[in-house]
Amino acid sequence: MTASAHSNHEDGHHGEGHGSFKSYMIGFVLSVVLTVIPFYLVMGDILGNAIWTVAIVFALGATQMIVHIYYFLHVTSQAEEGWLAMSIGFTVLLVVIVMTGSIWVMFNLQENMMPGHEQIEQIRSLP
Amino acid sequence: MSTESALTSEDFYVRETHHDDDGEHHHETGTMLGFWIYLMSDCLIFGTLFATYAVLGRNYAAGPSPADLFELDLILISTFLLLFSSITYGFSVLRMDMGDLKGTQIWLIITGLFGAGFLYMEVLEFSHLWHLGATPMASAFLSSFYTLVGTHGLHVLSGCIWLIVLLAQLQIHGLTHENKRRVMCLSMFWHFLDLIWIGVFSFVYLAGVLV
Amino acid sequence: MAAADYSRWDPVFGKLGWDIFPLNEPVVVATFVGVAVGGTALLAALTYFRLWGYLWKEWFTSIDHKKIGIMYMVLAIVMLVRGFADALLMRIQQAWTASGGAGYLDAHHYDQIFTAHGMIMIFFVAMPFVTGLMNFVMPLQIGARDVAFPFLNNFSFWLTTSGAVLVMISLFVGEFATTGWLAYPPLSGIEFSPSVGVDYYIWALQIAGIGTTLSGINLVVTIVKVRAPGMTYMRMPVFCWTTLCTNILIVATFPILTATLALLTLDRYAGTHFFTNDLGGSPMMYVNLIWIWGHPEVYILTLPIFGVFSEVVPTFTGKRLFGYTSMVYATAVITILSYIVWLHHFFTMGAGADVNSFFGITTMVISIPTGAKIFNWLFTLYKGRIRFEVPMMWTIGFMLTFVIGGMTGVLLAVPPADFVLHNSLFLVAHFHNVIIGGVVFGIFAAMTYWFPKAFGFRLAPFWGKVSFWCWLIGFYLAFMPLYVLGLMGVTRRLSQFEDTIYAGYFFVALIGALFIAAGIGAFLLQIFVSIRDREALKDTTGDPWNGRTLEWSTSSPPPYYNFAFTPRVHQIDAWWHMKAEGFKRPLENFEPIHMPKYTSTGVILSGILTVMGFALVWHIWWLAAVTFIITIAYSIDHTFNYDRDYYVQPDEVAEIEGNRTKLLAAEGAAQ
Amino acid sequence: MRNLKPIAILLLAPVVSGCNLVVINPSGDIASQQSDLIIYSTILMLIVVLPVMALTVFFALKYRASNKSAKYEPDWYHSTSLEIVIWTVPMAIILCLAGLTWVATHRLEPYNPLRRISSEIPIDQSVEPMVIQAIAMDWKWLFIYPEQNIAVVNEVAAPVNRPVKFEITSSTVMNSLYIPALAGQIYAMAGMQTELNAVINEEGSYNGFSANYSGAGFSQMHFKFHGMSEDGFDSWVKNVGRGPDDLDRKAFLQLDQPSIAHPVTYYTSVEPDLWDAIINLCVDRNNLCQDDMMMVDALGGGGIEGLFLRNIFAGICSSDDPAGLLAKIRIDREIADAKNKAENISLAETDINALQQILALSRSSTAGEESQAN
Repeated sequence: MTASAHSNHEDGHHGEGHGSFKSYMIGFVLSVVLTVIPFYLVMGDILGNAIWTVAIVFALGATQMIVHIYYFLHVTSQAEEGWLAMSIGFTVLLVVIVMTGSIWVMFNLQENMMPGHEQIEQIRSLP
Repeated sequence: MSTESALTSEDFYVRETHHDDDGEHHHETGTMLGFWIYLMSDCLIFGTLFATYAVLGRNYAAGPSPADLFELDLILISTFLLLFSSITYGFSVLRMDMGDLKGTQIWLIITGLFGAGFLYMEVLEFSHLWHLGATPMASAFLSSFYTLVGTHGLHVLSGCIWLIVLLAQLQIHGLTHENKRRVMCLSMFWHFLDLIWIGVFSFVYLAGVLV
Repeated sequence: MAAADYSRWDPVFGKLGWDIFPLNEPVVVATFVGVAVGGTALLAALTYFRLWGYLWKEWFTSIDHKKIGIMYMVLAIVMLVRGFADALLMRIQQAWTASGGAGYLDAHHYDQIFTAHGMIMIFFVAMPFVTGLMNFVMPLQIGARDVAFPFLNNFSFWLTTSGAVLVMISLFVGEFATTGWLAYPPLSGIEFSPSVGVDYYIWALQIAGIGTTLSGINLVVTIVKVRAPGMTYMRMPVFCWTTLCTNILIVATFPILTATLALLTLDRYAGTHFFTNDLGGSPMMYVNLIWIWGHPEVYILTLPIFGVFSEVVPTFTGKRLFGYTSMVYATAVITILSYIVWLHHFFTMGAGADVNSFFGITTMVISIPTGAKIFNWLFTLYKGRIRFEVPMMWTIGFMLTFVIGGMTGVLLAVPPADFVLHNSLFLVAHFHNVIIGGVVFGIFAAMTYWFPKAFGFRLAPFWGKVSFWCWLIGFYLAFMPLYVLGLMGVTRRLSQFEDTIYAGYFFVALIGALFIAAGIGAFLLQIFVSIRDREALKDTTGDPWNGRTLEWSTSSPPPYYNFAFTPRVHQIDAWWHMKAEGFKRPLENFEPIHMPKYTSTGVILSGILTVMGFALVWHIWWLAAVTFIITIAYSIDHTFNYDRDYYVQPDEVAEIEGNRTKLLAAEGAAQ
Repeated sequence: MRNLKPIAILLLAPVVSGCNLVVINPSGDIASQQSDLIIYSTILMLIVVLPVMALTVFFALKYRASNKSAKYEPDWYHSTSLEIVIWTVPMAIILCLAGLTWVATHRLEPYNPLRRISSEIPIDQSVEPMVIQAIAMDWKWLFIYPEQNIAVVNEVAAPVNRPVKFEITSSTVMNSLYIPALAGQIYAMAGMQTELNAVINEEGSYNGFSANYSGAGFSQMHFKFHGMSEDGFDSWVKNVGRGPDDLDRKAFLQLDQPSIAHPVTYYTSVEPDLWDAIINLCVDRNNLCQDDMMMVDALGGGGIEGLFLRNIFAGICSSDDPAGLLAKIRIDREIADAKNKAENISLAETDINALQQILALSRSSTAGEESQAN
């Protein structure tokens, strides 16, 4: 892993680092599909079950993000000695920590302290 | 270790006998990585805004909820505008790799138009909501909604401005080494914004309308 | 204080008016007179000695990482004096009022002082110190000619300075925040803090924070991309490892601070409801977010210092660092773990037992890798040959002091214990124990250690030792009483006391603060004496301490290109290895060196941004808009400048290296 | 546990002779348990810390450069067995401490009812704790005793060995209720209610204050907490009850104005729903109560009209069928809204009275349906 100035001459100069027409089109088509399905599910209220729909929307969203990262941003495990993949992995980890941590902490606080919490919980637990 | 003990002074430094632009070159790969790391830090800004929306996004203050406000068909159009701009940017990069300056510029202009279209849709949505009285000052949900979506919009706006600057630079200097690198940086920025938008439409709009 | 009218607004002057100058605060007026006289004298001297051109050309516009590093250190020292003056004012006030007096500061003034003290010490003392250090040392240690983005480096420095300038302006124009250094809403919201204090706080932090983020990106890329050939990750000096982890932390946490402060800004300026009491806002969310940034920030300050000690200890024991690999892993583990402990800063806010104990336990887990580090230094001492030079004294002082801070830290991580210790002077004593006993001691060790590298002469050891003992004694006198006071149930941020039983402790703490003042004085004197005696203290070898890493292989001070030839590395402690192999400097056949050009863009842009910050603080919208547009236009203009680098010709390199050869020869002859 | 305390105090004695370490030697059982925990954890950590400090000094002296008799091994930099010790010993100690933390945190959770009166006295589970409602204001503390129907500013009392449950909120910024002799602190925040269960075991007068900085009058925001005998407490309550004023909404709003070093003030009686109004930020009747607002939010929000007519949701949280009520309000308003759109009138100008009439109607009809159902 010597980061010498003398390796990787090809990197960033020729086509292979930037994808090809085919790879862009694959990415695009996948994205279109992965965009249309969730909108269709929600706008048409196809499943009739909010929780499942949300789960599917999120799963498809995450898939589409991966499609973008791979086909449009060209992040592979080799690019930039793996630093691109590593940094995006680290960032995702942190975003997950920030989001789930905040949600966990904040809802725990609200549960403990919100006025009228019991009545509201009763309402929420109704079918 | 035994082989290393036979080292001479010559082995402890580098003679850069080969080509001239060597230093410049390695500088450049640094730029792409640096820009990528900047994008990651930007990603955390969005992460914070998403977390804020996740926590405060259901505090309507007895005001409107997403179901009352969002018009998904318009969001679908916005989404497609951004998606098209992503693929057109890709075509521009492909043109650049072929050394076709005109093609690069044309596809960049098309990309910019899609970006502007997206911004127009967003301005339309915001002004519509504002006129209804659903301003960012009305509830924590609206505060976090406007801030999250607005921050993304501001990024697209700066992307568009950058695009204009880049077009000028391409016009003046052509497809030089540095300009190619700039095209690639903006490419990462542009695709990154599309990536964030996936989060926005899934998390804010679609899930918002459902829950 | 006769409250200035902050509800007034004028299209031209915003909230500015004649009543904003705190003329009825004798302390501030006296300070102002002092600063004005001193400042005028300084400016006059600079003009008289015709130093402006030199400063501008050689320093302000410099993109040389070494000069930028030194400028960071100067900024930090200046701000240390300001921040410490605040500390002394507080100690005097508390000793005075605890013994039954009325004190000399009213609540409004006192509240500004502790807010400014905390904020300045963290953002404009500790941060510039560690950033400057990383800037100066790391590229030399990895055998680089400069950082990856030299212009950005200069810009980052000036952005940090810009933030510091805004804070300093707040001393005389208007007022500073009265909210505590993290500005918890709703207290920092517009309803409870309608004055401009919090706005100064926000914009100073935003501008400086962007600088910090940029600098973080820069240094990460530098380590990844610009290492000398053969310098694999596991051959990097530990300081470079801690620099890498620190800057990853910076890049990954400062955006959270930026976003959180932006939300607070929106609450204050636009009337949104993120952190308000009503309409669905949640002040607790601010506390949550700010500590997601805040805890890693603690490690941003301490990790580089751990790196410093990992360099100092091997050098002065004449021994390779014990357990290099576990040191590296410990650093990496701390980096990750620092993200999952933030809630321990607000156990008492009302979270349930599961949440509290989860975060309490993760906090304790961090003490395992930290403990491993301490043990590694300890066993580096073992069977070494320890030279008690000044940096080593700071190190031993650190090891003895820091473990106490670590212990009280773990204590605070036990939620039920935290319930009785939180917000008390015990907590204050704890974090000063860690920051002074860790960061400050480390900075002084580092400054003494690398000073000869930066300037070509050593610091006079006598005054260094005086400074060390003053700091050490001062620290224990100032903060051990605060531990006791915390256990007596005294809370922090008090300017008045109801009874006098605490007087003795506050008095001892005041004596301690005076000792620390003497320590700072001795340090400044040490610099003065060393400059006076620089000929006697001269280091011609470039390697005054018999060092082990690459920075000692070049001259002191290093030429602007650092290394005539890029070094090639074969094992850890590269310079030690080179010396062991009988390395001889190449003396001819120099090659052109590719270097970036100096530029004034960074200074000018930051200057404009300072004006923009000021305009935003005072709601002078037209000025804010104008400066914003200028900033954008100027930045775009900068991107049209393609002429940013040049080649140093071999003749020039040969001349500089030839001079060094002569010096070394003369040195050899003299011995 | 208890017998460790004298030792700890002895150890600290040289430093602290003559002072009262209230945190280490408190008078309430919860605080005692917390202080035991401090001492226990400290001892656990000293197992590592003391040897490290001693070794540092020892190595530093022994291997000083001037001591030529000491061994010098410049190439000794690795020892697997030592590394294992370095990592495992702290790990083992942290493991113990983690266990202690988990148990203690759950045991001393301030929301939970007490498990004992003191180490000697078990608790009688049938006795309900005495409720004291504490409100942090700019810059004073207001304590309401709902059972006794009295209120006090900047003074509070409780009978010895009687479980007390503080319900804590703030009418202003974040504060923290802290009576070191009694129990650890807990934050006071507007629109939120935290709780603290505690008991005082010894008679006496103790310091209490806000521990979280809250602005200009923060230094004077302290009060006395009296631990009293049952008789003493009764007469204290009687004495407070003789105070000149009643605490109603108007008096509260007056009291809510910022004041520094507010004198101790007694209130004869308290308006019944005042506490609810305080935690719900609706003492001023123009504000919609937080619980109503949150109930509407939980039911999906009040629609665009809710932006202008928040107050029509007043009382929805305490109604028996909030969902049904909200649905009625919203349908009625949709009709109104359609009319508005037709007439092109902005909602802000809609006749609030008309809508409130609709609301009153729908409320009475829900009530009617309910009574029929019953």
